[in-house]
Amino acid sequence: MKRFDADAIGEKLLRKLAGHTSRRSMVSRLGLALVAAPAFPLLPVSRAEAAKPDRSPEAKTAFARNAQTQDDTKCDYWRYCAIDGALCSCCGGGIHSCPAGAEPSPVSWVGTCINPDNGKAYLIAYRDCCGKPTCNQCGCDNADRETQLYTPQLNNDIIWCFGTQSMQYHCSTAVLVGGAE
Amino acid sequence: MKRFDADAIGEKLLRKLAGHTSRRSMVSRLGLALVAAPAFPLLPVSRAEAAKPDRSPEAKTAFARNAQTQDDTKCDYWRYCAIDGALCSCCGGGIHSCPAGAEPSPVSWVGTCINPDNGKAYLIAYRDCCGKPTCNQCGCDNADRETQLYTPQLNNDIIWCFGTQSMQYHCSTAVLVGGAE
Amino acid sequence: MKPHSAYVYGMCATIAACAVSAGSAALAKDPHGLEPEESDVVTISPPKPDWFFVRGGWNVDGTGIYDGKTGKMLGMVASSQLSDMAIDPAGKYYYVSETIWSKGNRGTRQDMVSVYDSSSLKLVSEIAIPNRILVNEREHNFILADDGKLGFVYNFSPASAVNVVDLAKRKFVKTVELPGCAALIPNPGVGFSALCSDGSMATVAAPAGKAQITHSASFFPANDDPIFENFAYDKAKNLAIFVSYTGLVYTAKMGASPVISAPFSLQEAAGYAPASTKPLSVDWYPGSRQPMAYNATTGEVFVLMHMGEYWSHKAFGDEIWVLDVANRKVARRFPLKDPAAHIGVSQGAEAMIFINDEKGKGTILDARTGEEKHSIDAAGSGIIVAAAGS
Amino acid sequence: MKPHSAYVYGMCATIAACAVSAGSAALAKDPHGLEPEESDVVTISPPKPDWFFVRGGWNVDGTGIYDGKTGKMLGMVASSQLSDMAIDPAGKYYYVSETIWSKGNRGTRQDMVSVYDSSSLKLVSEIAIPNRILVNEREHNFILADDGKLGFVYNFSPASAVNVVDLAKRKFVKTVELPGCAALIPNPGVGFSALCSDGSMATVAAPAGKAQITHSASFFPANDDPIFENFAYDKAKNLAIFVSYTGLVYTAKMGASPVISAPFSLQEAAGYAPASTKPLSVDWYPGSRQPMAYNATTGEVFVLMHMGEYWSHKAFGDEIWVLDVANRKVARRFPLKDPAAHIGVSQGAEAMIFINDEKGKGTILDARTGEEKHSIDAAGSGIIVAAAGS
Repeated sequence: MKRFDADAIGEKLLRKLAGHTSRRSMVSRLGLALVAAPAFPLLPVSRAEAAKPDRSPEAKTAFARNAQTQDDTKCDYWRYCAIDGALCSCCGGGIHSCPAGAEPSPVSWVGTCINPDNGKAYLIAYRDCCGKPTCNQCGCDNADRETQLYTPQLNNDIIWCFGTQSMQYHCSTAVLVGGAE
Repeated sequence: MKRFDADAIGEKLLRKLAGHTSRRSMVSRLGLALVAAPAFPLLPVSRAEAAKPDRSPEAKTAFARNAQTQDDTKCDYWRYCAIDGALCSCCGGGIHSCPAGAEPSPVSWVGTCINPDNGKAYLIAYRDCCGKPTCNQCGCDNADRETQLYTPQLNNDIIWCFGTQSMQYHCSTAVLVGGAE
Repeated sequence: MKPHSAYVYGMCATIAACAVSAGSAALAKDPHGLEPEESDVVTISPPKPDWFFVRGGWNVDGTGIYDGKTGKMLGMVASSQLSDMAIDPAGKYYYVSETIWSKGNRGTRQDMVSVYDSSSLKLVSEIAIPNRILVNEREHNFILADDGKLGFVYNFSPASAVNVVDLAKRKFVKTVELPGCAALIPNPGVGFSALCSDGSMATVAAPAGKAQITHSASFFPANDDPIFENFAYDKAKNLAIFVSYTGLVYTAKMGASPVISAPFSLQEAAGYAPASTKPLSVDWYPGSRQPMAYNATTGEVFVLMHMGEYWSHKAFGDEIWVLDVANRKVARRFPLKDPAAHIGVSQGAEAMIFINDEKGKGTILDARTGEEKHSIDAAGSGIIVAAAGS
Repeated sequence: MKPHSAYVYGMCATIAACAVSAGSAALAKDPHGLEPEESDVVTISPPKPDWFFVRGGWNVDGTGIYDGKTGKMLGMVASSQLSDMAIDPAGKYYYVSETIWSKGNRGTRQDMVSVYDSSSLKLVSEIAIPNRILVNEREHNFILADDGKLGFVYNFSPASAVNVVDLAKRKFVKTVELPGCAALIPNPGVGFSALCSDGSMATVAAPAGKAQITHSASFFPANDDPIFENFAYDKAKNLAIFVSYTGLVYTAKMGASPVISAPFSLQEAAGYAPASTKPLSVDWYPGSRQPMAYNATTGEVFVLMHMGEYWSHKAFGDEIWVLDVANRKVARRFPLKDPAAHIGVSQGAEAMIFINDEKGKGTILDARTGEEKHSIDAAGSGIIVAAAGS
């Protein structure tokens, strides 16, 4: 069985993670800030290989075993393996679309979720949509590989609204960034 | 049976209603503003005597029949016949005391409540305590003789925080102003 | 069929909400691809007759926009605590009258009408105004003139007045003092009207100009049997419809001198004796925080009713009574599963009722049959406004 | 006895809360007179070891102060959404680290430490700071130096840093960059420490001065079995106590070079096999939003535990496990009626546990027996902080 190799997710994904919004100048500024802080871990890179548990895509978490691919307005939709908040799909937006009047954050936390249709792992950027009051629909709190603030890009509690006009949290999207293997 | 004579409550009560807080300059300013607007009804003065129903203190409302005089942290305490909000008595304050850090509004809405111990009606000033987030304890919404915004001093939905440093609603007191007969 | 389908079907046994998605579970294809995606932002259409606008509630900002047919949320108008919303009759803007302090609960007070584009839902402008009233749960503290060019915002300092706002020019015009009156009523071609504590109706003609105030004769006992501020207005008939605490129904043909009808009893219209203001008398009464909604197509008023004694006008509704105003008959009564705090009725061809409770649970009923169509968790626990008819 | 007394006793049959007041129902006298009264404002005492501070929650501002012995609310510290609170070790001030926009959800961002007098609960001062992190439900984003003169506020822009605030002089000192670290740990006489994404502990010496950063060796697998940020700190022993997702317990003797123990398993301390990170393995795990509290007198850690598979670390607790840290034994287990989201333990002679749930229901338990002492509606659904011991 192929083990999930977090280290194989390279720096090349930085720009993808940073998103493709119209706020490119903001994105590049943030990108520089992140790159300029070398000890800030950009991606889920394990530094404790010895203690690393079996986390191959095949040895699925409880979420992954039960995930579905049909309905992105339910918490068990496969991409939502580490989402926390209101699903934008239930708020007038979509899986990668902010509801009207909200603005996607160019930076985000990430998850590595397994698509049950093909068994492959994908990197998901959970971009918060910002600038409107909380959409209280479809609250989910999944936590596969979700960690603490000292690894912020893997923490789903932070208000990920940077580079947006307002930092008010509205809802969260789950944007497919690429394959994680 | 003596009928409750709302008209007997005269303008002399204005100053009492306006409260005895330390913010006296504000009080007199507000008092002037109220007096300067003659059509603004200062007190529950009925202008429709013909249609006036029997509302003597003796013909008690459901609230008055069930009111108690022992526990001012319960919604059925007699003075709360027209209160709406959190009881300051449950928030660290008291029946006429704001919790620490809050400030009593010098103006308020009023109720006419019957003390079951002596059967007499009293004028109660429901002074809001202002300047702190809502105290969520002991929420009550009693409505004896409570009316609509066009008679604001008898409406208990308004945020009665005028002349206070902050207009944020914290809780409500029930200050005894005097007899209502 | 992929293995997960079994899971989806298996889930249906335990999760009620699954019934909705079971139909699509047969699809084996993910609605989305597996190629990298870009983030974007949607726009929405101007308000439609099937739409409801539901306020979050006391502590919850925002006004959710729901499609009454599907029960789905379409978007949200940003609205702060104690704000009021009005909808541009042309459908181009949502107007939010709000009060914001520069430091949350302290600092500088800033009252304004915030203008949102109805398609992008983005903030377009802020129009500074003075001293709007701070109160939760009202529809008639912010109304618009018929042509949408003027807005009227109730002002309480604590003396009563009305702020006149030029929405076309996006500027504050003036404050009209209106002692002892509140609850603003549209009055096309004249200005606006309001209910007063002496039992009269005040009419303000040319509010942006001379602002001449006239009063009707006193027609209701304002202290003893007040009229709910949550009244209805029929634009086509230029008619305002009021209900009092005891269930007396008044209508007013609006104009420079509004013509107010003699009232009739809602309870009599349902076959009961009229309700009483007397203690120790149990009746059905109208009540709750937003007791009444109106469908202009059918001329029906939908009233939240409860059993109790007088002065129980804030009690939540256990039934909806549907009053045919013209014929003075309660045509239908819908018992409710849970007591309702607010009610709205859509203006589309197949009218829907939206009710909610204090916990924010929203329920959509067929306005003709009372049949439950949708149940929405956390829909909002504040007032419900229906979009205008087409 | 007056007639109403019968009513009060009659009520007791149906209203459970009446049991509390039944003792006083024999008093026929109103506790208040019938003479005109004046409005006033109370003050409260400095924080006491029996007190709990309970945040309102996501949408609910304010931090309620509760007496653990009586279950009564004593007052409230004003605190805005996403704010953090720290208590002056001298008991004179409450400090609230908060972020407020000049127009609610828009306008100018204003980050500050707001200073409240602990007796009057009035705002004394605001100390402007930059870029604090915006996140709900954390205890270790704002800590104070042992002497209360410096405050450390976690800063996230989104690069990691710490704002150093001089609380004595009430001014912002500097921002110390601290890449890849968070969760601030007191380190008296040195400065502060923090946990890092490389599994090390960073220590910042002389944070208001040279701010020298050193790192321990990596001692925990930060991605695979992270340590909860909600750790404990024993002031007398100068010892930090950590629990990881799988239930490994680490201790760190703080100092210029913290000495970190080899971990032991919380589950083993209860007689189970150690919990696993492997899928398809069901164990008891620590979890919830605030999984852990500590009583310094007894040296016991109180952990919210649930059964599940790994990566369920946000699940609410079904039991409280009481771990005797020195003896590495789970001394007691308290099954809970309802799953708990947060836990605090008071530091008074008879320690109390405060737990709450998402709906804000607060429950106070005897920390020795687990017996339920008080239930408080709408106590707050956010994190729980106990006052320091005397």
